[in-house]
Parts: sequence; structure tokens; C-alpha cells
Amino acid sequence: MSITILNFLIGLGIAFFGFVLQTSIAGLNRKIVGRLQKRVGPRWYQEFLDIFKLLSKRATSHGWIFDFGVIMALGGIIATAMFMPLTSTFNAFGTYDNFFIFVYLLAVGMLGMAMSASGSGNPWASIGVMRALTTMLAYEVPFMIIILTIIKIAGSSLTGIQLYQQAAGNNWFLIALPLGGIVGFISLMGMLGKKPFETYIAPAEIASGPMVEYGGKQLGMLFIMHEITVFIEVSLFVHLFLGGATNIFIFILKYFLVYTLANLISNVNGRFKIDQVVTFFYKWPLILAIVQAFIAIYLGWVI
Amino acid sequence: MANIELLLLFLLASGIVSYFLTKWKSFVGSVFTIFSTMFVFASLAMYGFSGQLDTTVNVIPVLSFAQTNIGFYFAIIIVFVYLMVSFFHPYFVGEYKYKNSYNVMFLLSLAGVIGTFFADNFIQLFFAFEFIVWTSMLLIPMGKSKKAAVSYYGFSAAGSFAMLFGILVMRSVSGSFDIDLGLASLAGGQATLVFVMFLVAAFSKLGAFPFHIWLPEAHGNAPHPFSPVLSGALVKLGAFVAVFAILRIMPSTPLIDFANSNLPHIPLGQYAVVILGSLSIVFGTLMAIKEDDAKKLLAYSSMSHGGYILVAFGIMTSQAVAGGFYHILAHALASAGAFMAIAAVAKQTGTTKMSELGGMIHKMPITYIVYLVAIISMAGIPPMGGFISKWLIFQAVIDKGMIFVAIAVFFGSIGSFLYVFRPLAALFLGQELREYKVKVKEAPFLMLLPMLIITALNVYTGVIPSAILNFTNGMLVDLGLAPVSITMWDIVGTTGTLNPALIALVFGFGVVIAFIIFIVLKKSKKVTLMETYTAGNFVHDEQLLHYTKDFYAPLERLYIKYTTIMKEFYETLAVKVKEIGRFGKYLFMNKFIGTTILWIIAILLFLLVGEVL
Amino acid sequence: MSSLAVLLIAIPLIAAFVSILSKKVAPYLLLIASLINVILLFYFVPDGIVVIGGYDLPYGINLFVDTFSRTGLGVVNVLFLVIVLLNIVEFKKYSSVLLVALAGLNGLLLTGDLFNLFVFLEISGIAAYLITTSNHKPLATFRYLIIGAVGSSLYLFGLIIFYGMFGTLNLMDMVSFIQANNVDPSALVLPAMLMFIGLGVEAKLLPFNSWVKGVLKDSNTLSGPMIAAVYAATISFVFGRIINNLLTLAFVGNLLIVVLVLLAVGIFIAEAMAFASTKVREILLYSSIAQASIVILLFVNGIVLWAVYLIIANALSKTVMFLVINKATKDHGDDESDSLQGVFSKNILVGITFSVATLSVMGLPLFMGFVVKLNYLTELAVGAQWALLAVILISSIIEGIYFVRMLIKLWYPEKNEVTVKFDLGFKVVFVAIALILLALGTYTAPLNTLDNSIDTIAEVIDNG
Amino acid sequence: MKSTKFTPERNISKAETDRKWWEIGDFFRRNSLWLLMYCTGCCAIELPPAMTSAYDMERLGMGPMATPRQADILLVSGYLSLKTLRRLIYTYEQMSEPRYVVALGSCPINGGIYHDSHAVINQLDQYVPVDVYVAGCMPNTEAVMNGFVDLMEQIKNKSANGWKKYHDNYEWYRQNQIQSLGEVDVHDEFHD
Amino acid sequence: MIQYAAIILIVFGLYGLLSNRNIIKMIISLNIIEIGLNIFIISVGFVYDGIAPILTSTNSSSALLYVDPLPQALVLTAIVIGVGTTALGLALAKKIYSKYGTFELDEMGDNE
Repeated sequence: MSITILNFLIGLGIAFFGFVLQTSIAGLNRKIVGRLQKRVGPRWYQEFLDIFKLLSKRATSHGWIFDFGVIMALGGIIATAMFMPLTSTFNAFGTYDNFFIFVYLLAVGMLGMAMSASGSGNPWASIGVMRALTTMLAYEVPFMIIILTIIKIAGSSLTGIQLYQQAAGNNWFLIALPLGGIVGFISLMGMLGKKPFETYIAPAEIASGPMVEYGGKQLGMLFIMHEITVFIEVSLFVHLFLGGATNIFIFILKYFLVYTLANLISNVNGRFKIDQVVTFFYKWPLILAIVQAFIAIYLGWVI
Repeated sequence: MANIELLLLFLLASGIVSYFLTKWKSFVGSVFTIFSTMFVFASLAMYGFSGQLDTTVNVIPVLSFAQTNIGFYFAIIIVFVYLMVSFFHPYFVGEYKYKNSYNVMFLLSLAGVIGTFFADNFIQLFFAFEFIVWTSMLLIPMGKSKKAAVSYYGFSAAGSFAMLFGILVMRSVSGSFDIDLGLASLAGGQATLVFVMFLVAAFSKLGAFPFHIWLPEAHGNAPHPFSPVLSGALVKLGAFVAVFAILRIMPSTPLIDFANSNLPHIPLGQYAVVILGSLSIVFGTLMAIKEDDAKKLLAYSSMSHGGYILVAFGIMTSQAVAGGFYHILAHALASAGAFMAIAAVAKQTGTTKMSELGGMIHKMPITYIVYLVAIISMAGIPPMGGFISKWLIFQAVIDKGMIFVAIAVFFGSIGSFLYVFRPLAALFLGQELREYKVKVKEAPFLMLLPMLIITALNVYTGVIPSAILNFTNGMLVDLGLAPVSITMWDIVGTTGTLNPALIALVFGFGVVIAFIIFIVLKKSKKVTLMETYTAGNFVHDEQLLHYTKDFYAPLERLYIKYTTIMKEFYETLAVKVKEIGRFGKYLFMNKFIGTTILWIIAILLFLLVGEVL
Repeated sequence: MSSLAVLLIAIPLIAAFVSILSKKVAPYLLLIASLINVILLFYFVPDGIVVIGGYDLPYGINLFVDTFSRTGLGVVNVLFLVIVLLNIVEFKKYSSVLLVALAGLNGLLLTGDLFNLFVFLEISGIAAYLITTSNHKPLATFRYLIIGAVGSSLYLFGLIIFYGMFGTLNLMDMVSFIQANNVDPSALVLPAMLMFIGLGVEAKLLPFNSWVKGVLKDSNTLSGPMIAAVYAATISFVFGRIINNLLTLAFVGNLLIVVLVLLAVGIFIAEAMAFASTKVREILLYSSIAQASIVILLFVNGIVLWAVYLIIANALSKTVMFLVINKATKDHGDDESDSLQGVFSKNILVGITFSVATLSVMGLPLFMGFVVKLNYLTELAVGAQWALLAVILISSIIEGIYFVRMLIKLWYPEKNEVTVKFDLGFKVVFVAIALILLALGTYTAPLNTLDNSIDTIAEVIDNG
Repeated sequence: MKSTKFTPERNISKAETDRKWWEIGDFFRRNSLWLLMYCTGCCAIELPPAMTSAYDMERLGMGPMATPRQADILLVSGYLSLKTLRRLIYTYEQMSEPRYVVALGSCPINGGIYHDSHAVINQLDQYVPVDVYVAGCMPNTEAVMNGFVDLMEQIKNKSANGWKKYHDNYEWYRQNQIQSLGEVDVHDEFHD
Repeated sequence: MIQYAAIILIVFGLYGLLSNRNIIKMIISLNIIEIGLNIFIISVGFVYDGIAPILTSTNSSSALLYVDPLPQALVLTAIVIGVGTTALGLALAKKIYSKYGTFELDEMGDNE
């Protein structure tokens, strides 16, 4: 297929849509959590307010790498989001929505942020980055094993994976690979940095980790980046395990359910220590992932 | 026409010339070295890509050469790294104890490199191989540690002697040292033996799992400008041997077939290679994560990347092999870039210990960018070369459904984020330490130039890989594998299509958007690095706000006690040999005349008894 | 003219007697004799068999000059001359002894009579004991004497058994007799083994060589290269001749395995011992033990040509190495490799030649050792001796490691620099030898032309 | 020749645009006030009920933050000794603008029960500008919440200008600080 | 028969070398070995009822049974060499004695 400027605009639109969607849903979730805790909770658009407020403030900067890292982070994440298909028929770059792009282009953003955080010269930031990277090392491996299984079955294009699940006779991978679904969801929790695995933010412990030196527009941009990252990660789960979506509403529905479930689970959990995160992920999720991959690939039992 | 033999003679001659030039003025000698290397690179590059290197001129009667695609591919990469590194010489060589011989050994080892990759028989290959070993071995002790050369030599010798053993076995089968003839003649048990021997050679040169001890020692302690050569270039000799061992010999070893048709049909040897490669990846990654010396860290990363190359070759599908070949290039560029950046820092600060450095970015921003691009490529993140090769390798791993290999491969890939970030954070970023605030400045232009070229190539290989993949396709055809299907922009894998240029473009687009957002917003207030959140405490010592020591301490705690196993194994081995030696001295070399007499009598009695019975 | 070969023995012997008369003339006599020997050897002595005393062949003493012994003579005489030249000033009073030694060595290489060989063995042996007295370690010399005497007695014992069986002392005669009568090899086990052990003592094979340590570890610039290079080369040549003609007839079946195991273990243990040593001279002497074992191993396997080259390469390298180290030790007073650190940082030229010699011993390319090693390994492979090949390769790794360790120590000073002054003569010799090693390592044509002629030794001997 | 192209009249001055943007910004700022709690004194005990379900601060868009860089409000909850004042000033200066100070209890107003202590300052106003005081010893939670709402009103009315005052009268504030503390930015106390 | 005696002598000599720690005794042991060897050599040439291998007017026929003359000649040489070795050994023994003041190897200590 030929790539025109239109594709880029569509991609940008998807990224923007993702931002809006996730920010709204995050606000809604704050409301839901507030209700759970017998509070009124904030307004559903509170997240927007926060972000725009941050963008309007006068920030401090610790040198060019501090700013450049933020730009690279946001740019990388926007670029990643531009590849994300919304439904099985709607995406920006056709069949180029290769799964690995998401994992590795996401990493550019992460790297940018880590770089910027370390560039601030605050030790908390470095510690936070260290924890973030360690957590990443923990959740990524079981997740990738499951992804291997899925890609082996359905190819590595996200659209392709959706279409495979939507085809008659095929189940969602959540059902087809039940253990894989569990592992995928646990890994998603790790990716989102939700509570048991929220070690790298830990506001009371390391003063919000990588974010410690940010305020104003840099923090605002990181918030945007974070929202789009969450959008990418949850969408990945939706597309990989929940059969994707045939139209945008189903996508939003599935998206909302997945995110809310993750959020609810996180709200009844405490926080792991960082080495506990690693040992946790390398114990059960990895074993389950291996078992699942073995069953699916060598025995061919895919429901 | 560039003639290989004349190039070799040219290098030998210029080695001698550079000795005297360096003796006269080290700067002049080093510049001469640059030009010699450049001449060699230029003549290879000018004629090599079209396969027009002349191998017919026969000045030295016993030598004969042949140009193969694979050999040329390796040669051009390694010579390129040599060329880039030679730009560092004017600034470094003068400091070394034997500066005259530094340039000589450098040029001689380059001659060895060319001899290796254009050899058409195994004897010449072995000759050049050993030649590289000792010339480079003599360079290493000019750096920090004297012991490093010993372990480098030990493992290299183990490897090359194993290869010699294999060569001799092969010769006994085929009756000649010719490479193609020899490889074609192998079958059955002999093939397995030769395969194992070549594999030992490949592993020990590549610094893969059981033979990795020398890698951090040698890379970490070698002279700063030689570390990039070791890691970016000479380690690739192992990959070259691995091509022989895995891609050309292994297919003729006996196959192990599983009854279940779902299981992968690969020779057992292949699985061993892949598993050992995986172990290298995991070991290299874990060791790199806990390393404090930046150069040693990169050395362990070389080990891990060697594992990727082995895994790629071991899988043996055309995609994997293409990935392996591409990875050789990508890693050569990335690790050369990273090592050169570290060398530039070390030149300014005199140390490579990350716990003693910090904030170099403020004084050396270009070096920082070079390092950044290099590690992005190393970690396999788009849009750099490493991503393409890793993508191809992942495709192959997934296609073969190798779960445990996948664990290693993905672990190494994610782990590489951890360890490459370490120098980035501790060495370049973080607080700008007081002792470096004044005297440190950006590296001189002659040093920046090669680094920038490498950076540009890192990006080029990640954005427009089709030209290089076309070349590797030629190599795949030579090896009897189907070429990977590529178009101008796309790489088509078994499970998906990749368009690296598009990724780069989108990434650029994203960054532009982000930059626009950044620029329209209110300008931020500049503050110094020391003005950070310290919970209200007044801290005036940069060292206290600089988090570098035991960076990944919580993670290290989980495996720290297992990290010395292999090292202890080899140390124990050395001690055992020493003990045998001491025991031998005790048995045979004591001051009692009686013992000798006793041995004589014992042997005679043994024989007589054997004769009578 | 064909009997000129006698002069190679006679001149030094006569000179030795004359030299006793006048202490002053002795050094000059030594020089002249060894010089004449070299000249005679290269210009006048023709190939052929010299029958002494006019007795017919099987009965009389005979000398034979063929390519093999000529090669040996060339190496030994030239190295002898070189070493004598370097030491003549310092060790004047050893002139007579050295003349006897030269006579003995030449006799060893030339003689075709086994008993005569014993006589020369003893003559050269006594000369060697006397040379080692220059170390001023009488106990070590005494040990050398006892063990050497026992060794030659064993050789004689074996020889006499052979005589008793076949009634001849002439090597060629004996060999042709054995071959003609298809003697059962098992009958030859005892005498062959006695001879093997007897010569093994002199050739430093492993279980029989405790004298080497005492003699070489305190050696000086005369005794070191003399024993380690000249004597070692001679004995190896002689041993090679005997093994290749006589003993191989006995070395079949189990005995061959025993001998090969003995040698292989010897190689490995010797390298391990060198690995465990810290004194430079000890390292060198153990390495030369290993190299000697390899040489004998090659002879046992019938790889004569490359064994010869290995002997030459080793003799050349060991001459340089022992000269350098003994000189350094003499000036510095200690040969711990730690205390000699950085000895070459001021003597770059000497360092380079020493390194060349070491690299050649290690078998690294561009030097003679590589060509030799590669070729003998190839020959071993052709003979399908995989286990031996493996042992040699593994030992080579150990060897390489300790040599590299030593080289690096000698090149890089730690704290205080060691200063050693090398005379011009030494330097000339070192450079010459290094150039020879380099030349033969890069330009292998001379080695290949010699190829054919050396392979025919057996024929020469067989055909009489 | 006059251009025939339509050019809109640029009657909105730059100051006007800035003001408009500022008002929009104010809307966001007052609806998303993040606190940095400087819990020095007993008044901090009033914050948990303010945050949890009883009064639920979050419904106003407020919430606690970890570092001064991220926060909008510096919440001084109680008395300030000289030792902590130094750190308070340091923290205040690290906050990104616009920044507001809310002081709880009577101690920051006049010293409260510590008014005669040699180690406690009496008037926070002298050292950093305070936008909202919540009086009481200690003020109850409604009062605290009311204080926040007042701050929002002030922001809306553009009267929460403490941070501007700090800029304008920096010399004066600095002088007061130095008078009380000797030097504000002390040398590294723990490591030297 | 005499060969056995010779071998026993050699073994005695070897035993002497093995068991003695005295330099003079070791030299003597070496001599015993040599004597044994010499006897062995003679014994090889010995022919029962043989006569001396000298051509005289009475014994001029080659059909007569002669003792092998060669070993006797060899023994002469061997004896001479043995004497030389012994002499050198004793000279060394004197040197050792003057250096260490003893002939006992055990009393010389470790320094050589």
C-alpha cells in the first residue's frame, strides 16, 4: 500500500482519539473508585483539567536533555499510537501494524522519559527509572511468551490477529488460551503500573519516582504520554485477547471494561517491593505462560 | 583493481613505516595509520561490492585467496570498524608504553583480518586467525590490566586449537585443506566432531556462554581505542566461524527426528547451539546489569549479542540467518559507537567506572548523542539497525515456536534496556560531578568524526535496510538458503511485514508533534541540576545526589550469588592445572635421586610384568 | 675426501688434549676448533659413510653423514660456536671441557655404531656435567651425574641385550637383520625399553628427568643454552635416529601405546609444571621438557621431518630465551618473573627477539614454530593420532597461557624498573636468530625443499 | 498600492491575549489544585478527613502530590520553627508558578501558643506570601475546606497573587528571612 | 647363570641408589651397577668351552669355538668410562663436602 499524508493524519487522529478516550475513562474510573470509597469523586473530566492546568503552568527545566527527553517520550508514544488499529477495519497504516512495533516503539518513549528523568539530576528519578526498567524486565517476558503463542497462531499484524479471532469458529484468545489470558492480564497490570506493581511510582516512598522533578508543561506532556501509553497497552490487550472490535463502540466498551477491571483490582491491592515484583512475574505468570505456549504450540490444543 | 595480497603486503609495509613514524612523532605515525587503514577500506569498498577484488596476483607463492560474499561482508564491516577506530589513535597512542608497536600491531591485526576473510583454504584461515590472536593480544596489556591478555589468549587459543583440530579431522576426510572441498566431504560422526570443534572455536571467539570469561576482562581492560575493535570487529571472527560450524557443517551432522510431528525437526546439535546461544544471552544480560565498569558492561552486552547471533544461525531459517548477518553489522556499528563514546569520555576523565562519573552530557553532548543512538540500536529499538535484526530473529524464533529460546531472546531484549541505560544514566546524565566541571570538554573533532559517521550508519541501517539485506540475500543464496523477500521499503517476514522507513517517519512525525506542543507552551525556567527536590534538605555535594552505585541493586540481589560460577569454574580449572603441575614437580622433580631411579624401575617392572602375563 | 667427517670429531678432541697443556691457548683453540668444524661441515664434508680403521662395515666403527646428521651437525655446531663466542671471555677455563663436549656431540650425531654412541654419550655427558659445574651447584651436578650415568648404563644394558640377540653393534646391520628375519617385536621389548629409558634420561623425557630442574634453574649464559639448546638438540637427533630405525621395530602394539601414553602424559604434566612455576627459568625448562617430549613423540610416530624442524626451532628459540634470561638473572640476581617485571622496557630489541622466540615456541604464525607445529599436527592427523593431537593442543593452550603471562610481566614494569645491559654480541645473536625464525616462518620454501631429502634417511640407512 | 486582501483588524493587544489565556488557565488551575503538604504541626490531623470520604477533597479536583515541582499549593499546617522555615522557603522556591500558600491554624498567623518561643516564628507572612489563612487552633475540617474554596475564589478574582508579590518584593522577603535565619540557604549540614 | 649374577648386581646397585643418602655410597652403588653391567657384557660374549679369540699357530682354524671377543673390548671401554664417571663423581663429592661439610644428603638442608 502506498502511504500518503492522509495516513499520517489518520494516525494522528487515532493518537488523539486514544488520548481523549483514555483521559475520559481514567476520569470516569477515578469517579468509580471514589464511589467505591464512599466519596463523591472528581468530575469525569478532571484528568483533562489536570493536564491542561499543568500545561498552563510555568515549569522548571534542568537542561536540554530534560526537555528533549520529554519530547522524545511524547513523540515516541504518539508515533506508537499512530500505528494502533482501532477496529479490525480501521487503522492508519494497513498491515504495518506489526506487534513488535508497539513493544519497541513504546520503548523509545520509555527511554526518552527515563533519559529525561535521569537528566534531572534527582536520585529519586533514577531510582524510579531503575524500578520501572526492572518491572519491565519482569512483566515483559511472560507477556511475550503468550504473544509468541498468539503470533504463531495468527500472525503478528494486530489487524490480522483481530480478524483471526473474529473469523467464524475461532474463539477470542482469552478463551482459546485461557492461561495466556490470565498471564496477559497480569502483565497488563504491570504495564499499566497498577497497584501491586506500582513500585516505580510509589509517591510516598520515592516521591513519585521518575516524575519527581517535573512540573508544569513537562509534567503535562508526560501525563499526555502516560494516557496514550495506557491507551496503547489496553488496546493491545483488547485486540490480542478480546477479539478486537468490529466497530468503534465495541472497542470502547471492551476498552472500558478492561481498564476498569484493572483499576478495580489495583484498588484492593497493596504495593510489592521491587524484587517481589520480579520474583512474582518469574514464578507463576511465567510458568503459566510456558505451559500455555507448550499446550498451544506443541500439542495444538487451542480452544 | 585491489589485490588482496598486495593489500596484505601494503599493511605489513605500512606497519613497519608506522613504527618509525610513531617513534619519531606519535601523532604523525597515528595519522599515517589512519591513512593506511583508509586506503585498505577504500580499496575493499571500491571493488568489493561488485565482487571485483583481485585474487590472482601471486607475490607470495603459498598464499591464495578467494572472495566470497560472506567473507567480504565480514571483512568490510571489520575493516570499517578498524578505520573508524584509527581516528582515535592520534589522541591515544602517545600515552601508551609501547606506542610504536601499538600502530604496528593494529595494522598487522588488520592484515590478519583481511587474510582470514579472503582465505580460500583452512590453513590460511587458521594462520590469519592465530595471527590476529597474537597481534591483538599484545595490544591489550597496554590498557589497564596485564592479566586480561592472558585470559584473552587462553580462550582464543582454546578456540583456535579446537578449530585446528576440526580442520585436521576434515583434512583427514577430504585430503585437502580447501574450504569448500573439506566442508562438502563431511558426514556422520566426523561431521559431528568437526562441528563441535568449530563450535568451540566460534563460541570462544564470540565470547558465548561457556567461554565468556575473557570478554569483559579483555574488553574492559584493553586500551580505550582498542575495545571497539575487540567488540565490534574481532568478536565477529567467532561469528564467521559460527557460519562454518552451524550453517555449513551442521546440516551434514546426523539428524535427530522426533516422532511427534508437531515438534520441530532440527538436529540435536542445532538445539544445543540455540540453547547455548540463549544461555549466552541470559548470562550476558544479567552480568551486564550488575557491572560497574562501562566497558565491561558493554563487553557483557557483546556476549549477549553474540548469543543472538548464535541463536539466529542456530535456527537456520533464511529469515533467522539474515537476521544474524544483519545483527553482526548492527552490533558492530552499535558496539563500536558505544565503546568509542566511552573511550572519548575516558580520554577526558581517565576512568570508565560508572560510579565515578556523572553529568558528562553537559560537557560532551555530541558524544552523548553518539552513545544514545548506539544503545538504541543495541537495545533493538526502532529506528536503529538493531531493531531490524532483532525483528528478523524474533520472527524466526516465533516461527519455530521455540519457547525457551524465546524466553532468553525476549529477556535479553528487555534486559538490554536495563544495562544500556545504566551508563546513560550514571555516566552521561545525573549530577555533573564537581571534579569534571572544569577540565572536561567535548572530544576533539577528529574523534567526533568517526563517531558521527557510525551514528549516521546506525540510523541508516535502521531506516533503509534493503540495500544491506539485498547483500545478505546474496550470502543466503551462497549458503543454499532462500533469500528473504524484501522490497525497496518492506521486509516480509513469515508472520508480518515491516517497513522500517515508515516507522522512522512516523517516529519523526511524532517527535515533531511533541516538539510543537512543547514549543507553543510557556517557556520554562532554567534551574541548575543541584536545585532538585531534596525534601527540603540543603545538599551541596553532587556526589550525594548522584545515584550510580549498585544501580540495579534490588534486581542484583536476586542473582548475585550465582554470578561468579563460571569464573570460579575457570579459576578452579587453572588451579587444578597448577596443582597437577605441583604434583608433577613433587613426583618427578624433587631433589631425591631415588625417585627417578624408582620411576625407571617401576616402568621397567610394569613392562616386564606386562610381557610375562 | 669422504673421510673428512672424522675431523669433526678429531679436531676438537685433539684440540682438547692440546688445550690442557696451555690454559692460555685453550680459548683460542676452542674458537678455532669450533670454527673449523663449522667450515668443514658446510663446505667440505660430503655425504656418505665413513668407515674407520678399514674394517668392513658391520664390524668396524663407522660414521655416516646424511642429510639428517648433517642437519643436526649444522644446528649443533653453529649454535655451539655462537654460544662459545658469547661466553668465551667469561668462561675461559671451560675451554677444554667445551672442546670435549663438541667432540662428543659431533660423535653422537655422526656415529653409526651403537656402542660407539654409548661412548660418545658418556664423553659428552661428562663434558655436560663439567659444564654444569659452572652453575656452582655441585649437588645438582652430582644428581645429573648419577642419573645420567644410570641412564647411559641402561642404554648400554639394552644395547648389550641387542648385541646378544643379533650379534652386531652396527645400527644399519642390526636393523636390516631384524627386518630380514622378521624378529618378533615382543622379543625386543626389554632392550628397546632400556634403550628408550636410557636415552630418555638424556633427552629429558618426563619421569626420568629430575636432573633438569637442578641444572637449568640455576644455569648461566653458558650452561643454560648449552644444555637446553645444544645438548637437547643433539640428544633429540640421536634419539630420533635410534627410534626411527631401531626402536620402531619394537614399538608396536601395547608397547607403542605405553610409550605414547608415557610421552603424552609427559607433555601435559611438563606444561602443567611450567604453568605452576613462577620463576622464569623454571618455566623455560619445563617448557623445554614438554617440547622434547613432543619431539620424541613425533619420532615415535615416524614424523621425522617435522620433528627435525621442531628440534631446530626449539634449539634456536631456547638459545635466545635462556641467554636473555640468564643474562638478566645474572645482572639482577633473581629470576622470579615478578621481580624481573619490565626487564624489556629498556631493552626493546632484546625484548622483541625474546618475544619472537617465545611466540615461535608457542607456535604462533609468522614464526617458524607455527609452520612446524601446523605441519606436525597435520602429520599426526594423517596418522589418525587424534588423542595425541588433542593432548598436544590442550598442552599448547596451557603453554600459551604461561608464556603470555610471562611475556607480559617481562614487558610491563610494575614498580621499580629492572636494568639489564646486553652486550652487542648478544644482541646480534638474538636478532639473527629472531630473523631466522621469522624468515623460516614466512618463507617456508627451504623447509619444503629439505622435505624430500630428509624423508630418505631410512633408505640411506637401510641400503647401507 | 493598498492590498486588496482582507486583513482582520488587529485590535486585540498582546496584553489582552495574554490576559484571556490567563483566565482560561485560571479556570484549569482552580479546578485542579494539587497540594504539597508541609505537615509540620498539629493541624495536619485535619487533612485525612478532608481527603477521605467525609469531605472528599478530590471532588474539587484537589489531591496530594509528592513533590513541590508538581504541586500548586504549599499547605503549611501549623507552627514553623526556624529550622523548618528554612526548608519551607527552599521548598516554596522550588514550586512551579503560579503557586499558592495556604496556612492552617493560628501559629502561622501570630505564633499561636508558641508565640513566645525563641525557636518558632510568629508570622509566616514575613517570609513567604500567604494567600489563605485558615484560623483556628486547630481549624476544623469544614474550615480547611472552606479555605480551599476561598482560594479558588481568589484565583477566579485574580487576587491570589502571593507568588507575584514574592517576586515583586523579593528583597523585602529576603531581608526578613535573613534577619530571622541568618542565612537561608545553609551549607550542607550533614555532609562535610 | 652368570647373567643372573650380573642382573642381581645391577639390582643391588639400583637398590643402593634408592636407599642410600650418602654421596660416597651412591657413587659406590653406581659402580656396582657398572660392574654388574660389565659382567653382563662379558657374559654375552661367553661361549661354553670356547677358547680365547686369539689366532695362534695352534688355534688357527675358524671352525674352533671362540669366545666372542667384541664384548671384552666393549667392557674395556666401559670400564674406562666408568672410571671417568666415578672420578668426576668423587671430585664433585669433594666439592660438595667442602661446601656443606657433610656427605649426607639429608644433612645438607634445602638450600642447594
